[in-house]
Amino acid sequence: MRKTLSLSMVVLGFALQAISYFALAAPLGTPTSPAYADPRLPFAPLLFIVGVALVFLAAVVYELMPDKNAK
Amino acid sequence: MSLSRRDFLKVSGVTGGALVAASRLLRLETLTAAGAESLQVEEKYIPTTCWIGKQDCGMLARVVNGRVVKLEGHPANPRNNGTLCPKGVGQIMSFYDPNRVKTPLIRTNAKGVPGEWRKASWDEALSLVAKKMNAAREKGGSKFVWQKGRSKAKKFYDKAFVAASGAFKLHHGAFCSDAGYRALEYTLGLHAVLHPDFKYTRYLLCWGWNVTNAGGNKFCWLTWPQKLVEAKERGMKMVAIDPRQRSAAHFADEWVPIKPGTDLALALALCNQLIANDTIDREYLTKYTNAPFLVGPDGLFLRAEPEGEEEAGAPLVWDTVSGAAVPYTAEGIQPALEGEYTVGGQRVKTAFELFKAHVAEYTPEMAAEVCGIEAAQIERMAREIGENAMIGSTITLDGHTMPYRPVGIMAYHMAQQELGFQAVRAMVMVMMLIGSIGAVGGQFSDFTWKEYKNWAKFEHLKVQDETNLYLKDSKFFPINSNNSSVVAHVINNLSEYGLDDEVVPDVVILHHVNPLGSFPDRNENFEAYKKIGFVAAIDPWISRTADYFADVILPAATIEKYEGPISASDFYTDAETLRIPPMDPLFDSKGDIDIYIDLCEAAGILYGEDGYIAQINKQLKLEGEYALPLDQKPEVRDIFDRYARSKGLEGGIEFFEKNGVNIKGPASVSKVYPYAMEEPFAGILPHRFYGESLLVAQNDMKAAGADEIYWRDYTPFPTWRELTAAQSPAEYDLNLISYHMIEFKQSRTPVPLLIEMAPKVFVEINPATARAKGIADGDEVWVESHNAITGETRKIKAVARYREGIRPDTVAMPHHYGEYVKHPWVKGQGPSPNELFFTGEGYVAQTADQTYLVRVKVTKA
Amino acid sequence: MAVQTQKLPYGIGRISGGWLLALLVALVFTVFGGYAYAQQLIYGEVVTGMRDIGTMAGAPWGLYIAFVVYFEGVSFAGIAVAALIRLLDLDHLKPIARMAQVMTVIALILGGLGVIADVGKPGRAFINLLKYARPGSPFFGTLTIAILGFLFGALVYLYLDGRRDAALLAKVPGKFQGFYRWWAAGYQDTPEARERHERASFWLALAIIPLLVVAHSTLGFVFGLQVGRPGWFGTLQAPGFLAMAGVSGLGHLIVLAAILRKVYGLEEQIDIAVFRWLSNLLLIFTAVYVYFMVVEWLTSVYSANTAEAQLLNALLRGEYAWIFWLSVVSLLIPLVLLIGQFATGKYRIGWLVFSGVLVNVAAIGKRFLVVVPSQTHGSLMPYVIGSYSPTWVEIGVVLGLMGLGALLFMLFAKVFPIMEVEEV
Amino acid sequence: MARYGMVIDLDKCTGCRACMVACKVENNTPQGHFWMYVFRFEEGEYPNTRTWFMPRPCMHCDNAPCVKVCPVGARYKRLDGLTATDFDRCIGCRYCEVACPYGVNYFNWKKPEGNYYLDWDDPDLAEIVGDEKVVYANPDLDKAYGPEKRRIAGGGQAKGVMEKCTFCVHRLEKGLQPACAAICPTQAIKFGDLDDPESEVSQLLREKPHFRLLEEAGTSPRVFYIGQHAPNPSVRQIEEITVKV
Repeated sequence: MRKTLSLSMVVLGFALQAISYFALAAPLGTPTSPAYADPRLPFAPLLFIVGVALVFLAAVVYELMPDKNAK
Repeated sequence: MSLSRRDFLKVSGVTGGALVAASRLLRLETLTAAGAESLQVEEKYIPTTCWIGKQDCGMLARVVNGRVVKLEGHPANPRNNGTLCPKGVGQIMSFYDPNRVKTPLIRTNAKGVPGEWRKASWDEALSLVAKKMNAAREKGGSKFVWQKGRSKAKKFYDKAFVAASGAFKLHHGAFCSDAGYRALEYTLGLHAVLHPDFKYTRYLLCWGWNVTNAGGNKFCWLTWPQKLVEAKERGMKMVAIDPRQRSAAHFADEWVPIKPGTDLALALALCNQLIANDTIDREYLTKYTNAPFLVGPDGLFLRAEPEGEEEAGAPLVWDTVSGAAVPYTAEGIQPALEGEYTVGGQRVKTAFELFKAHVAEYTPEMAAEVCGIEAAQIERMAREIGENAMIGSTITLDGHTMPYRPVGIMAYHMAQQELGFQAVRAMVMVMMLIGSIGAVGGQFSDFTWKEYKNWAKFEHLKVQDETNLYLKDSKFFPINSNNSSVVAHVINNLSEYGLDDEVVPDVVILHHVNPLGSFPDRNENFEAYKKIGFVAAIDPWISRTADYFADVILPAATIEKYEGPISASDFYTDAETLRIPPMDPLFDSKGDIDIYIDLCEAAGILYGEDGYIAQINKQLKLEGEYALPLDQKPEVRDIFDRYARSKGLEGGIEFFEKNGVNIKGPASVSKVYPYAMEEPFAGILPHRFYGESLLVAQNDMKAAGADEIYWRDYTPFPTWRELTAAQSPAEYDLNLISYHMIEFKQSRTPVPLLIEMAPKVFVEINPATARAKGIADGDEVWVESHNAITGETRKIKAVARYREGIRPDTVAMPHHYGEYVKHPWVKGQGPSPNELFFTGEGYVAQTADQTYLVRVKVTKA
Repeated sequence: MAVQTQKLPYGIGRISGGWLLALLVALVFTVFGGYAYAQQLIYGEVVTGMRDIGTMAGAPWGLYIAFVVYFEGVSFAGIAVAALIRLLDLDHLKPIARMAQVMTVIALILGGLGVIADVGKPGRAFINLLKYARPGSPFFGTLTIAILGFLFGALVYLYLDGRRDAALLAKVPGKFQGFYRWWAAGYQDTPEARERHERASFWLALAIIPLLVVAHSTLGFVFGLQVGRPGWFGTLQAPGFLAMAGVSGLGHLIVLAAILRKVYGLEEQIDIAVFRWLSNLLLIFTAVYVYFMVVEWLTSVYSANTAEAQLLNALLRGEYAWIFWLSVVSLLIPLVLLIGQFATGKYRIGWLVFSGVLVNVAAIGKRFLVVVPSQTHGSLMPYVIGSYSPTWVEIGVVLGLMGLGALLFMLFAKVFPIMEVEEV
Repeated sequence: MARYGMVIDLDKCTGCRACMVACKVENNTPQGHFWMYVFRFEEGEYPNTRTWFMPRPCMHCDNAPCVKVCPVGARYKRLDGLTATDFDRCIGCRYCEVACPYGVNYFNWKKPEGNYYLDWDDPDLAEIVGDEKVVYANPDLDKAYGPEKRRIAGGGQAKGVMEKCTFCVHRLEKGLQPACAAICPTQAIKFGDLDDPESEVSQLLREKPHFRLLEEAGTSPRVFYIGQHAPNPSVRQIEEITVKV
């Protein structure tokens, strides 16, 4: 459970980073229109940081979460 | 009085097809479908005219909620075609400048030092000026002096004031191009300077004049570059003759970096070559000039026996038909242009024959040596002038078949040099040789061929003992440009000119003029002003002169006033406009005409038959129902309303308030081209190729005991001599010339938007020269000038700037820095070259015109 | 069970005169920086020496950006060393792992604050960056990865690594007991817990290394991707930034370790072997950096591009020459010293500290030279050559940031062990 | 949709700098800011010297380095080809400025209202014009423009933000030419739709040889030059303007 959760946090974190970077933030490429100025979803950059945070927080979860087997 | 831009276009669309082309120039065509969306703010476009430059370009003031927010070019005005120069746009700041003189000021401290002032009411200030003025007027002579700088619009209200007050008037022109004006008045009878017929010219000599960014010559400058660019696209070739590359050099096919002050020698060398190449228009010279006149050994024309009361008979020419000397006015004769003949037992030559002998010594090699250029360059120019002149060709315009000589000269301020009068005469003679005067594509000067009063006067130059402050008709300067620096020089040296304290002015009114700032030499002017009792200045800002010497300053408005009428002609189109106030004057300032009306009222010279109102009627030709009542204080708007109605304009002043410009149509060929006139050259003939009366004047001057320095240049043909400045010791190895930058040219206004672009004075120096003196680009240097006559030296400090486009033996400094001393943007601009120039003998032309050339040495500070 | 009166290790909670004095000095610098920044907030960045490129003949980026880059470089080494210790099982370097982590966190905070000091609209910057930041801009990497992401990672690393110590300290009564208990978050010093932490930190360290490369490369890209600025555009910017980061960070760590060793008398724990390791690491990075520098020079020297030549001239002979040669000398002297120590096998802490200080002088100089001359002397348009010199406000803000860094470090050292605790 | 561009005929430019002043008044730019700048050049040695001039607006590049680096999308490309700056979004990092090889960006180092040439707080003037800080304030500059409705016009909008030439977007939307093009005495500056083959600018580019500045940088400017040549190292600036605020 603990491992699953932290692993899924890592996966989710990276996924969030990838999605927000490539899909939700302002488009990549040579900007030729106003569309390149705005993120497709507002605060997508915040999501990216949340993604980074999730990956690191996975370690916290991994360490801090009580092990069910132990109890 | 005001209208939105769309209304404006609607109204003006009705007024004429000229606007179709004009709106294209302003590029009003719709760029986006969104197009003419309605404007939410209260917005108007009020037509008015520029106030900075000389040609009073048509403007549209964009007024938003009662405030002018931008000045744009008036699309229908032929002078500027919807465009403006940097000064025109930038002067918006003059409306709002809190450093303007806001109320009348009265001096509270001693004169000769920077002023301290107290605010006064208009009543107090005007009655003080009126009291002083009337006291001086009673004494007459030159006790009450009035001087104005560049007059904006028609000078009617100036002239009316001078006439009503009997003021002694000083000019500013002797600092500008008056030597050139005198030369043309003398030679062609026109009050004008040289410009080409741009529409047709194929070869242009841009002679010491910046055709693109300079002022002067009828227009400020916008019109000329527009026409130049059109001509260049047509394929016109242009030569820039100038010690320094100005912006015009960009358009020049060839640069002739002539040594300053040697133009006369170059012109005569061109004459020499034109004669050598036989590219001369004999028909013009024979028919329309005094070149075929027979000249006796005494240098005077042979003349017929006088008939009746006439002082002298008509000059004689050699008639090749009858083989005899006959009056040039005789019918059916064919005068000989060249040759030597025996008349009455003596050998005589035609004036042209004398000229050939005169210019024989001016070989390209000789001129190349004098002018510091290549002989080959002179030969090439002469050949190209001759080829392009297409002598013998004609062109038919509007049914008139006229000579076609598409070569012309543009020259203006270069006339202000020691030999200026004769140099311009020599340049005109180049054009006379090829018959370019008044020919299509050829040499023009004025817009119309109107005889100037000096044409007749110069036939007999007065050389008399009785003279006045500016040495009018004196043995010193028989042809005189009324130089106010010479006046200052005279005030400081009265006895030398046979004058006494009687002539020193008690009261001076300075209107938009700043002798200490804009005239050389500054020292001479400063000393003279110390001797003048009372000075009143009419100016929107505190000028250097006002700061040191004014007792009263009357705040004038800038654009925000009615003024006019103003010609809007571009040489090819006749049009007229007025200055319309786009808003009320800020602060407690007043329009110039209002000030004169109030001043005249205070002085008691407003009403009555000889009063100011009557003079205005006279000057504006307001007669009958249009005349202003002589017993009623006029409104300025009403004056122009009457004027407009007198010109047959429906609605009077409202016509101008709506449309801005009254386009009368294209200038007719028979008005522009003298060959198309009923009487060719409007009867101003024969052109004075040979200056007989100059020789007569020289003889009279000698007889009156004048020194050689005064009479030496009064010669029938222009004659080169070494310049006075060249006699300075060898250590003063550089020629200093001054020039105008577009940012300031005629701006007379401290506009921070312009000062920002050119904040500080500098000295342009050729890098090779500078390196030899150990001066790096941007170094501070001392520039020290030397007066070859008196031995006096003066020096200033400025920053050196490298410039490849200047002769290695010449340095140049721009003018117009630091003139409005009290303005925060003017502080720290540095010195003016006017502090280095000298006036008086050796540094003025034979016409008393100021020279802007002195020898200097430049050393690292 | 621990005795009630037992003191906490490494001077925690004990306020000495020296510490107070040092704190006061740091505080003065910080307050001065705050005052300088207030001036900038009120009057705008006109109080700095920065001006526009072109007709203002200035540099719009100056000391702030140079120090942002420097601080981020310093942060590199901390976490890198910490991660390497874990990954490579460098047990005897463990004593400096904590201080390296703290150094990283603080340097990242200072870097972030440096960016805030630089931007014209600091308040708006927070929101707009989170809301609009464009991945296409190299700044995206700087702000999200290099600063925020990295800071978060470093904090997590520090937190997890400190749990055991916190748990130990929590046993000692005192005013920080609650804090330690919170930090420990139920940590029991059991073999399982240790094992778990070992595993977690291994993966963390593994994750941090590539992040670190990415972060510092993006910082290099901020400059290296700009075609318009001679001296910037180039592939060496990213690896060069990485190498220089290592140099400055390791130098810092050496100095820090030496100071703490002296102050706390940790001659035993931080022995010469630690310094040998640091010395050799620094040698490698310095050598690599010097190599990059020479390659870059040669490229510019051979380039016919006049803008590049003008720039190089300004560096080698012009107005930046003194900074340039100071930096070069500050790199070469340590390089010689480090090689000497490596060759002889004799490591002197004094020389090492000297080298550490010098490489940081070089780092600051080189950062300045990367940022500024390309703006003032690198115009491809015929503008007047520019100039830039920082004003007291910029210097004040930078000194304030340094003061704040020292302040934070000293405060941290008073509430938490600066080295891993053996046993309380 | 129109895609605007500018064609500047250097054979016609007289270097008068009217465009610079017109730009300043139209856009209310503060002291020291020259969105339009006119280089005055000379090249060659005496007497083989040549003098010429080159106006420099923003190039409105199609591949704009400034747009690429803007971290927050304040600098963006409009569909009509303009490179715009949203001063409400700009965070003042000045990255666009260091990225631009043309030196066209101007940062509001000061509070703009204290940076308009004269003491507009003068009590006598204040009585007349109220608390207006730019007394010739252009009312069009505060509006939002384009389908994206962003405030991109005019200068001196706020302390700490970046501004530059907008091609006078507020005038374009009224169907007017940019201020510099409208004022140019010799009509050296032409402006129009480069996508429309019939427009004056397109025709000029077909007829005459032209160049763009720093073509090798790959920025694809929308400003084209006719006549003369691209400035090279032998070109020296004369009468240069260097105003610091």
